[in-house]
Amino acid sequence: MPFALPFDMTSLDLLMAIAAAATVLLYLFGTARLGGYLATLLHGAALAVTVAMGLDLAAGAGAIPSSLRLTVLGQQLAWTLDGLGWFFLLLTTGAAFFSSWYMAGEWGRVQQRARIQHGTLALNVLTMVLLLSAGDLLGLFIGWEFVSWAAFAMMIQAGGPATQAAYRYMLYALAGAMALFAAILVVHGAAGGFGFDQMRAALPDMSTGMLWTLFALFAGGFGVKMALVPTHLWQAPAYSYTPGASSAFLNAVSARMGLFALILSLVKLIGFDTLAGLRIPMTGIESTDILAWVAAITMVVPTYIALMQTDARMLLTWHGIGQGGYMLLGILVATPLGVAGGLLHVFNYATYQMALILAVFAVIHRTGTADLDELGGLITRMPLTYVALLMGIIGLAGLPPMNGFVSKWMIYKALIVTQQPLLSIAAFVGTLGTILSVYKLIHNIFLGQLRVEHREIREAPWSMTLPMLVLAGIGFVTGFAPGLALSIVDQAQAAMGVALLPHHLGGVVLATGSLNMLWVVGVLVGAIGVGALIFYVLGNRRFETHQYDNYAGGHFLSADIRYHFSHEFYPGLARVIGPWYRGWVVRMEHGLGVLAEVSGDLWHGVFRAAYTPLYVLIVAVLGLFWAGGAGGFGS
Amino acid sequence: MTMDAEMLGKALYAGAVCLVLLGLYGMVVPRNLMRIVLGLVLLESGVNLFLVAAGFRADAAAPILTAPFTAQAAGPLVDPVPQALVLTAIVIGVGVLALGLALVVRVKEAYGTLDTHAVANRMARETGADPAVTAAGARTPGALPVAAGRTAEDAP
Amino acid sequence: MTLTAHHVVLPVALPLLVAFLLPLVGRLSDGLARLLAQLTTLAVAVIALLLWPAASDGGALVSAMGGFAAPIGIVFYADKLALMFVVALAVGLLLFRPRREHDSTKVQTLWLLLLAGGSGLVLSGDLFNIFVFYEITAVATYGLGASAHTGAGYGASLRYLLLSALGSAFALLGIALVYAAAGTLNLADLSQLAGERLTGPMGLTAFVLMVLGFGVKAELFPVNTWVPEVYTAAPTRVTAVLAGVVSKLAMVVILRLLVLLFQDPAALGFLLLLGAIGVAAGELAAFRSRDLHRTFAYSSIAQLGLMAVAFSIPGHAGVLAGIAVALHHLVVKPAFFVLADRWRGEIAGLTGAGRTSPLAAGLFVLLSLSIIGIPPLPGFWAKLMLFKAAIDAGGAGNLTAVAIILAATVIEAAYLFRVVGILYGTAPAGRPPLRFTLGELAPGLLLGAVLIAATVSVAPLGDGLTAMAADSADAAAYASRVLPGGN
Amino acid sequence: MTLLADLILMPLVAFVVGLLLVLMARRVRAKIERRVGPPFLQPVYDIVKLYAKKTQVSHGVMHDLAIMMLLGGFITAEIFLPVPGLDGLAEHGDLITLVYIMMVPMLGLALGVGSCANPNGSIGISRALTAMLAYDVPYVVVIVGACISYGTTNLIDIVQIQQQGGPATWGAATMPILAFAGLLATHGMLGKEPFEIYIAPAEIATGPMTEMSGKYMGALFVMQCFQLYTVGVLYTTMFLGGGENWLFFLPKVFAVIFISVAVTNVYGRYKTDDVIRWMWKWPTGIALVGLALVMVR
Repeated sequence: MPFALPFDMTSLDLLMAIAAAATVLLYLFGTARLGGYLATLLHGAALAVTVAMGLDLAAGAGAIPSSLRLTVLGQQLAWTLDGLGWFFLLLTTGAAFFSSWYMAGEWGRVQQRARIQHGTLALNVLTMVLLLSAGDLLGLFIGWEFVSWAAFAMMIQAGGPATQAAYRYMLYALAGAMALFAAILVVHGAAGGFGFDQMRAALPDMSTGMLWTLFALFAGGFGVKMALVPTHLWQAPAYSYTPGASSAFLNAVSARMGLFALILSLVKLIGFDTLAGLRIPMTGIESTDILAWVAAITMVVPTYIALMQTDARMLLTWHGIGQGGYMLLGILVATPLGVAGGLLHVFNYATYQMALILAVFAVIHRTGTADLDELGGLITRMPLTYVALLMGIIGLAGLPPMNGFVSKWMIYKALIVTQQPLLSIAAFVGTLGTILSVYKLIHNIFLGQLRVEHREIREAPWSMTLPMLVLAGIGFVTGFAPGLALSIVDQAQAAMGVALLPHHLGGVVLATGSLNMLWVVGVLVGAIGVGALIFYVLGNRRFETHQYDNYAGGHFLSADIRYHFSHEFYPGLARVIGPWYRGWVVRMEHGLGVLAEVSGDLWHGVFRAAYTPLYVLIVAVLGLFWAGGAGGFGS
Repeated sequence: MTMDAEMLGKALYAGAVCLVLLGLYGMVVPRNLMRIVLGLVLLESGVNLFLVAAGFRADAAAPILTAPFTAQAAGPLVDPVPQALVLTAIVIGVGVLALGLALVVRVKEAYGTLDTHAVANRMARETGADPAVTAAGARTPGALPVAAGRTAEDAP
Repeated sequence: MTLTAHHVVLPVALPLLVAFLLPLVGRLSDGLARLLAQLTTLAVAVIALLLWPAASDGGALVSAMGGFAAPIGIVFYADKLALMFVVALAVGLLLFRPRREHDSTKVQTLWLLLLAGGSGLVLSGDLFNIFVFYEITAVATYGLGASAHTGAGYGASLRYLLLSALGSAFALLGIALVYAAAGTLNLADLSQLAGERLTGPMGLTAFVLMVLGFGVKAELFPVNTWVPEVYTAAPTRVTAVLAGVVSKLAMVVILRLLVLLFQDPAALGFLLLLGAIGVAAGELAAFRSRDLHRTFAYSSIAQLGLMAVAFSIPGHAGVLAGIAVALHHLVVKPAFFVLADRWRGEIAGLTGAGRTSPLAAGLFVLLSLSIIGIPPLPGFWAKLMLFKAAIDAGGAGNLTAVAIILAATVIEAAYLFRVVGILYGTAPAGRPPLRFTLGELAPGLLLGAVLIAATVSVAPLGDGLTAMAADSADAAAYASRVLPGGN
Repeated sequence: MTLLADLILMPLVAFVVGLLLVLMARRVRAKIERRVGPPFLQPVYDIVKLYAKKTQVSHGVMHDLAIMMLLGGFITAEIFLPVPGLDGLAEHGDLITLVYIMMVPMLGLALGVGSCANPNGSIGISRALTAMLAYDVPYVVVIVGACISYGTTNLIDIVQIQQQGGPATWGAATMPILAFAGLLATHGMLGKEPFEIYIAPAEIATGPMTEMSGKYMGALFVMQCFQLYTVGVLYTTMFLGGGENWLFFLPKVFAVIFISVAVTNVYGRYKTDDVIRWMWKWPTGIALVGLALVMVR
């Protein structure tokens, strides 16, 4: 315990108290002048407590219990945080800290309902604390519902199209939650309780069918939150229409709760060994293979949907779905390298995706639009935002020197080492699509012709640019020295019961090809310096010309002509892969909706028909004859 | 004598079942509210008959106790409980019938018809029944976003 | 004042007596009649509460009419379950008491009849008395159903009457079968004979007939077709009481039948089937409803289906779950109808209504979350208990029912939150805003407060209900209390 | 100290060899077109001429930065690409790292061109990235197959494995189908006909180069040298056994590039979508067959 707490509080208690206090205080005072800074302070305190907990855990504390206990209907509920939960908790409080910082200044003043935004953000943090520290399956389910509905509250606040998106999310989330409910009931039926230990003890006695059911229900239930194909349709619109910092928070950690729960249920409780024993008869296909392929499809398909988006928010959120596939795939490799890669990607993704979303919302804040066809040339007006976005897209595309490269490298590597060529090809192909897509993003917003109406745009205020630059900076630092982030990942990996991956500050040493980012980034930066030297020393002095001073085919291009090449940025590609977008998932969803409607209408018909007595007649007559036939009467 | 009694018992049951079936037919098939109410009456009569038959003993005396409780020696009595029940049931039946007829009158006053279909339609119009059923196939798009088809953000 | 077993008859006798006096008093003064009726209702609630300690001491209070002991005499049996529902009925009737309508006295009379019949229904220890009180309840509800004085009201009420009378005839037929088989109608007596006399096809037929009969009021599939129309056409106050309380009373009767008479797997399976179909049918139909009244009516059918599923699970776990679902629905559904009263007409026309009356919309969200079963609200715990009971009981039927209920929950959330989305939408310009007066909203707010209080105190509540359920599910205890000498 | 020598030597060698490769490409083209062809030092002259131009038009910071990223990216790539005698930093970053480092200059170029605000440039980049997606799919299959076959992604180890048993253990011998597919993808990577959609002088005024003049163009020229070198060396390393010394090594590199250059001159230009279709059909299909063989073995 690095610091003493009053009343025998554990640090988890303190964290819960801070989160609960933040929820109430921010809902009350979020709109006040300094409300935003209060939020930053509170979330900063939560982050500090989380870091302190991490030090405890690293010192060998094992798990941090909470003194909160409840006994309801014979069910004991308790909360304990272990390394796995802590890892995700760090992301949560960190993301909340940066989100609230972003909202603290000008953003909060122009938003009409800042207190709702602050309040729901704090509520999300609180519910996530409860989920991440759940001590048994019932607590997990309750936490899961809390998190789902807190996210719903966050999404629906914006109104307009957000309402529909949030509604759709709610249906998906609830369907997932019901699958989860079924899963914990199956466990209860087999183990006689909801405890984690009870479940582990009951596992050896479970039949294969029951294990398959559990696997399917857990994977399906939690997969919805991760937006694994084919349950992915809700995520992009729901996250996109959520305002600013809340959207960044949702993107960075909300879907990751699904990953946490999947790891908890499949890896920590059921275990890789049991899962590997689950095979489809007559084939060698294991249960995890199925999930790995779902993850692979999730990497590829949403990425190429992102490529076709014309809204910057949509583009990023669709990529978020794809990135989730990488994380899951890495973990399913089940080697120390793969698991570390998957978890590291969770961390890395949180940093660059937040930077990206915040940057895009800064652009929206200034220009009022995120339509990629309506922007252009903002690099001269919003250079800092541009830098944040640039570093973000390099991370998202997984190129050196940003941290996204490191985790993706580990995932590719793990797949190749375990001889899974098709999955690794899928991972590579997903990345290729990402590169195309992020270039379109940065090009259409920041490069090319500046629109006349954006000539007087100012850079976003410091309260907004600083958080995203700091996040991008974290992305760079952990790309340069991934060992920093890998030590954090170690906590989670140890709690999962997976062997730790030996690493050093710069990366990992493997017999089959190592990675030392200190060298890679060092040389890259040095080489760019050499490039700068060559550029500036050799040749004549350059002179800068105005953006509008351009010729195309000998014709002068002036500001009043819109010539920014942004609409349908990849026409050739669209022509080839366009026909592949059949929208079969959309049709499936639509079909389910229609099925519900038709059956609903059918029942309406039944209730409206005045002839219910007819059924009663049939039942009664049959019953009477049955009884009569058995000689029950008249004796 | 016993043959006849057994036959009588069977006949009573058969009659009860027939009345019940007739009553059900009367409630289900006709479209006139009056006829339906009369079907109900038939049905109740059938049930009452069944009840009485359940307590019937061919060779028993009426369960009327006069003076000292010695009748038992004279032979078996008919079970009095079903008869008491039937009395109550008849009374209740009459009450319900009266209420039903009163409602029939009110319906006739309100809608000017006793045809069940016509009444149902008028009721539907009055309470704004779900158009989903009345106009089959005319589902309004957008009422349910899940089934509203592809939206711009789903897929390009 | 300490009350003894003899006072058990008061909740039935008192309102019955006053009901017959009321028309006379009404001649003198409508106000006086209303006051008298409400005082009587209050008195019943107080009496039931005063009986409570005595009932919980000895498990139940047994009162034999006219001194004739069971099985010959007519018995009233007041255990905690029965008393709880009497209190709930009285409080519900008070909460939704008729206001100054032009025929106030008549409605008040029916109101008291409903109280008398309903109390009798849960307190009777005798099959035939149950039938009689069921009919009294039914007659009162026919009148109340038509009390809106609209054509639709008359039509709906008539259809309800026809179906209900048909049901009563079936129930009577079932009772006749039971009597033919066992020769007695006393429940305690029957519970001892059930093992040998009421098994097999004959017992099952009797059970089916009685369930179909009492199921009319308990909104069981398939005899619930009256529900949407009556709930739409009747005054909302009546609907709230019918959906909230009266349907539960019929369910309690079915519970008594199950526990005492028919612990037959086939009978339980039959009820499970009806319940599961009811859940699916109710939620799906509600999903396609265009106005709140119908939505809630169908939702009520589904909730009663949930109770049927719960009661079909043998042992006290099922009874506990059923009672929990019933109590939860008893609080939530009337509150829903309070909201529906103001928000009449097509749901699509409610756009933006939540912004003009945020309190009502907040209440709607709270109730929706609870009825869907979102922790930590009571609806979640009720569903959890139901699922636990079903899973622990095992069997394909139970598992299928759980799956159906889980799927239906999604549908339920779909239609409820579609409404939420509409409520918080942007209202088209130029439409007069729909506002609640505080008086209109008060009963709903009160019930919402009860819901929140229950959320906070879910642990002690759970313990109390568990004890009550264990007691109610114990057939042997019932018999030994009514027939102390043994039989 | 060796390291420092590596750091300096490797890019320099790459540049010089790259110049020679460019010269070869131009000479081969001239021969096919029955021209004399440029003199030996022509590539150097070109670069000097471009750097010496008087007007150096810059389109802003990003435009300049792009040139630096371009050069820096390739310099880094050369340092991670082992050649005979010079291992560089290949121990600290493997084949996958190299592949992604090679995308940095590509990204830099794209950003620079984009900031020029010339629609032709943007169209060029759009096409270039599309083409990249086209040829990288088979390329990725080839790389994954080769890595699984060698059991490592360390380039030094890959060379060693092939050196041990002579030509019989070369990648081209152990996995000929993958090697062939790799050759096709490599050709696409060079952006020569029939895949030069992004330069397409007649349609989009040479695409990315449209706003590049003076030393900007010079940097692009240097980039071309590096690109030819990198692609050739990488293919040689992967499939042709690398080389124990430069005498054996360089001919292989030149051969790889020669094949590509020679083929180039007999083709016209594909349409963008045809490039994708072709690349995803033939090289990818062939590479998948090769991969299947690797996995079966």
